[in-house]
Amino acid sequence: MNTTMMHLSSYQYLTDFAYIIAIAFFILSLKWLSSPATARRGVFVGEVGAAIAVVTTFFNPELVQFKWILIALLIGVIIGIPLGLVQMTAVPQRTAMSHAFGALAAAVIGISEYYMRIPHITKFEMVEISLEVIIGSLSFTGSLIAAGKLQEWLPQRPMVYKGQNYVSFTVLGLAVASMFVLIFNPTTAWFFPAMVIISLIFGIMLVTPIGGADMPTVIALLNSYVGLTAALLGFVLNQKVLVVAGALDGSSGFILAVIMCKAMNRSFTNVLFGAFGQLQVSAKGEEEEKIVHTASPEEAAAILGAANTVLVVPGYGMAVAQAQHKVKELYDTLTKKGVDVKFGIHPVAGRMPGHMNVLLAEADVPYDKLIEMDDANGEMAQTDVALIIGANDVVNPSAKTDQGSPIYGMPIIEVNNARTVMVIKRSLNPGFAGIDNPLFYLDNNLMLFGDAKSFVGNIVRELSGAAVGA
Amino acid sequence: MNTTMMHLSSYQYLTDFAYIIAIAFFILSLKWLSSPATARRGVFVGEVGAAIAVVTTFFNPELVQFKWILIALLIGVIIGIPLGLVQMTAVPQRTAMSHAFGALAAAVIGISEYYMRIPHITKFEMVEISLEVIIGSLSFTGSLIAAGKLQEWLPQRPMVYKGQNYVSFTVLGLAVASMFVLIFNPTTAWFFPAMVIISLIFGIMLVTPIGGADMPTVIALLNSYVGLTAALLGFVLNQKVLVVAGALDGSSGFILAVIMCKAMNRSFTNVLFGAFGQLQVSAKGEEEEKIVHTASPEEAAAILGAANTVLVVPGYGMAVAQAQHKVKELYDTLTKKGVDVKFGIHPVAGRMPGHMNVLLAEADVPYDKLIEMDDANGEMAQTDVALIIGANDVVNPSAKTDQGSPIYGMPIIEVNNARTVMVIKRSLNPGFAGIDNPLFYLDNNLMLFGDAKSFVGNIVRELSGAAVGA
Amino acid sequence: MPEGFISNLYVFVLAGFLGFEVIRRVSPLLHTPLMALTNALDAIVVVAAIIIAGRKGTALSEILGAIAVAAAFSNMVGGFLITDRMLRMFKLSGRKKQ
Amino acid sequence: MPEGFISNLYVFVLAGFLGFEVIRRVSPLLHTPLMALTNALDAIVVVAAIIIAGRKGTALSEILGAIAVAAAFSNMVGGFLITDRMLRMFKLSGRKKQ
Ligand SMILES: NC(=O)c1ccc[n+]([C@@H]2O[C@H](COP(=O)([O-])OP(=O)(O)OC[C@H]3O[C@@H](n4cnc5c(N)ncnc54)[C@H](OP(=O)(O)O)[C@@H]3O)[C@@H](O)[C@H]2O)c1
Ligand SMILES: NC(=O)c1ccc[n+]([C@@H]2O[C@H](COP(=O)([O-])OP(=O)(O)OC[C@H]3O[C@@H](n4cnc5c(N)ncnc54)[C@H](OP(=O)(O)O)[C@@H]3O)[C@@H](O)[C@H]2O)c1
Repeated sequence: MNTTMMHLSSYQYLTDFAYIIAIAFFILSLKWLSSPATARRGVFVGEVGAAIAVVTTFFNPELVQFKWILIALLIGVIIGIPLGLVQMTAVPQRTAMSHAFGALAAAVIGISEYYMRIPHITKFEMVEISLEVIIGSLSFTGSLIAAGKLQEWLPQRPMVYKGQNYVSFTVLGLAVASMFVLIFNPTTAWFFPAMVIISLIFGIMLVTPIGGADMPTVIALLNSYVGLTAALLGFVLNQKVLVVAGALDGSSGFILAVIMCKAMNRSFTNVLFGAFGQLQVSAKGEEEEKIVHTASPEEAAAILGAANTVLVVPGYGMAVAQAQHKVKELYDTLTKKGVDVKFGIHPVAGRMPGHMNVLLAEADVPYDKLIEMDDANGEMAQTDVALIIGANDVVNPSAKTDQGSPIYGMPIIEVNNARTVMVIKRSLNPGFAGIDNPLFYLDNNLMLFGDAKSFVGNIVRELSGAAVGA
Repeated sequence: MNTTMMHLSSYQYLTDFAYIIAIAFFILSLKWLSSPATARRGVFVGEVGAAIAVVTTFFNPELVQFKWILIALLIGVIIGIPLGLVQMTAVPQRTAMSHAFGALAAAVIGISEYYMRIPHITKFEMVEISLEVIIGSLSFTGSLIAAGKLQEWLPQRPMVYKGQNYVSFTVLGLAVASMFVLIFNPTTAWFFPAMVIISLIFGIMLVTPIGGADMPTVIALLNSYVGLTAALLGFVLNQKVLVVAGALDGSSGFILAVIMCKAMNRSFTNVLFGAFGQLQVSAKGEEEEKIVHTASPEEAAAILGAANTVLVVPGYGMAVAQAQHKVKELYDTLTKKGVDVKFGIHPVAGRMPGHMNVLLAEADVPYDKLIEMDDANGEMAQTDVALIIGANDVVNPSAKTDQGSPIYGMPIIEVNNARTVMVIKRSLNPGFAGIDNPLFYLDNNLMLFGDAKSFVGNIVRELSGAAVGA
Repeated sequence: MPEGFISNLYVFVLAGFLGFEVIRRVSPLLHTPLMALTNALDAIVVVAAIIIAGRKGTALSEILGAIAVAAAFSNMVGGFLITDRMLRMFKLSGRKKQ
Repeated sequence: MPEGFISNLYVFVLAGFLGFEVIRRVSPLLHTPLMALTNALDAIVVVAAIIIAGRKGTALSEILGAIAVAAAFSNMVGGFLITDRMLRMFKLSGRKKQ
């Protein structure tokens, strides 16, 4: 008995130090992610930190059986590797799935702790465990629904009915009420599973009404919930490594959500309860005949070939069409001709933060050619051609000019200030925000109607053909 | 007894929360110091945090007598207010004094803890207390010596003798040896006072040999030691508020020391053990006749009045001469004439980080006119006149060109690239680094010999007189 | 209040501030890898899961523990893997070097 | 190891990283006030000094505690005072406003 105690306490110091080292490595990992030059070193140091923590845990003298652990780890590897190898276009739903897994892990540990501790559980512990389990459970189902919407297994459109918010909050109220019952009578046993189930249902009700296009913000918010759950679990288990990792993860999700909301000029409440994209009161009353100029791939190629500076503004359409590799070919062809090509990346272009950067990096576009919105706007006056590829809202000038527009005040890439503007998309249909884009009717704008991938491919063929012909 | 226990434990929660709030406020305080626009809010929130912590402490049920506390607080106010009202030129020595006070407070608490705890003291506690007391004591005397040198009560020059570093480290070794004796026999009582006294002596020996001009770096390093002492005291007393405040203070001092060393292109070791400024092997061998152009206040005023853009580069001489108010008059006069005047601030101009900024701010020069070295160098080609006021090393072009120079590699403000350069100083004597400045012999350079304050005053009079006359 | 609550609160407050400072500096270029990486780091809950799954306990706690181990570890493996894959794709143009 | 050592170590590591991040961002314009402010914040050791001075103890501990209170509190008062004085001096030029 006494040797076990000794064993335990010296092991305890070992873990404590190992976990502190892991935490220091995690922080360095995030610090080094600040720039692409050091980011891979960041991942490496994060892996080392995680490995140190996991390996040390295996020597815990409390562990009496390893069979299930090893099987579970094996399952983790079997699920994790495919999740690490998904296509870049599937990254949003993959992220949602990993939030679901993270929330699941934290929630079931909380549940297990409850059953281990009753009936000797203090009120304070009961509060901690209940909060942890409620947030973990709702994040689990919420993330599953988000993943389903992004994978298009579930309808993308916001699904709402009248009085929905009241119903949802009543359900949440029930979960909180169960918590209070449990605090004063922790052993009224069926209240605990009830609380879990109600929370699971609430997660579904929270995310289902939100439109598929708002999922990125929802995912970032769920990310911060998952982090919060891990931190709460750290409080429950008195494990500081979880508190730190959870707080880091939580602040990351929160910051990303804030960045997205700011870039869309919307509030959290509006994202969560606004059912955006549903009731688009488009101001179509004053439908005048507007003139749209169009151009063919040959004409577009001629204009691009004659330019000195080209700014490409990619958007969600490029992702849908998987056009990034063709865009890279266009970049190569123009660069070879001596045209200076840059990419203006709007913070919410596409459907997740950094979406365009990852796709273009996948296609081998050098990242020093990807410039942020403000820099792009600064160079706009010197830009000969702005080529918009499948973007819409992020270049909509009514965000600057039309006070009545739902996106009024959202910062945009002001391509209308370039000498010539060309827009590749399939139609005049609106984008995510569901509103008309006056850019399309400007005199210096040419519409290039067609699928992004094939249209860009045609331009490249024209440019190369011309080069060969010449 | 039981009520006291209750009392104690509920008080404990109160303090814990109060201290956590104080810490959060301290962090905000430092965050808001990042820009002048929010900095005063930062001080306010820091004061609120400190007040919360101090007031809460007064309700500690362990406190049995208040008389000494109140008297001591009163003494603190009586000493603190004058220390808060010193002249801006006395800020370096004031800072050194406050490090001495901080180190003293932490060291005596450590000493008192030792005597409270013996003979029931574990090895681990003994290590913590000894380290805390050693670092605190040496920082105390070290800071006093630094203050004495800066106030010129002690000789500024580096005082060295052969084998000095060996002697110093033997003394430090003695302190560490006493610590080891105490770890194994904590009650061999006279070893503890011996350790304290040896540490006090070591602090004197550490700082005395360092030249007065290197004091700023030493002060920043002592700052980080004082922070470390406070953090160690937090470990001894298991008081996390001290751990956090100490770590913040310590990292601040450390970062400032690193910035200074980088800007001087020197290493810590060189500052601490190099006795810089002592043996200047000036390469005076190739003493050729060099031509120096000079100018009178009238001529200088005419050149300045005719310029479109003027960059003023202030240095230590401006501080010595207390010329900042005259410099402000010059700024006003020239600005009224439509001349664009900016101030190029080198990171180690003067004798402490931010020295020039504080002096010029004191004289009401708007801080958006104070630009950093890199920006100043970027604008140099468009600068008509660079006016150097009591600076020398920070504009010495041999840092760029002369590989043999002791300051080679140190970044400088490249005033030699301005159209005309004018240097106000009393002679051709070298500055802090003790080396000659080839700038003075350039063809586009004019020396304005004289005291900074009176010379600038004369220029102002000329300019205003001319204005009145015109 | 349970053991360690106050020190956990200190740690939470400090880590929250720190996360805020560090993550605010992450280049927008890398926001997608950031989400993947924080996911992988958060999967450190696996260390708690291992103990729940492996220590003496009820059948329920062993099963729940094993579920948690599998879920968290799949995040850890998958998260690091995809982050590194994404970052490998970011390249500078030939001319410039950092 | 004494009570709380590990949690203090966590706090120390996190506060060190945080200090590094926050202080690196302080404008060089304000490096002198920064030194004064961190001094004032560090003077929070006064709370420990008050307890040493006021609790039941030996004459020695009371005297040492009182010295510590006076030294630390003078730093707190003087540090905040001079920081604020310095910062009050920093003004923008008439034309620009932030
Ligand atoms: N990035 C984020 O994190 C995030 C998060 C939440 C919300 N959002 C929102 O998402 C929007 C993003 O703006 P965005 O400009 O990138 O996209 P967008 O405004 O949604 O517009 C995308 C455009 O691409 C076109 N398109 C679709 N498939 C195409 C194909 N195969 N070939 C060519 N074009 C195609 C569509 O026009 P056609 O149908 O005519 O082809 C559509 O108008 C913003 O409103 C933003 O607020 C972004
Ligand atoms: N700022 C910091 O934190 C810090 C810390 C450590 C070391 N240092 C060192 O300090 C130096 C600072 O450079 P610096 O260019 O500011 O100063 P400096 O190189 O020391 O030169 C100051 C010059 O001012 C002149 N001067 C002195 N009194 C004057 C008066 N009353 N009127 C007019 N001129 C007067 C002196 O020349 P005359 O005798 O001919 O008049 C002297 O050459 C650097 O070498 C730096 O590395 C700075």
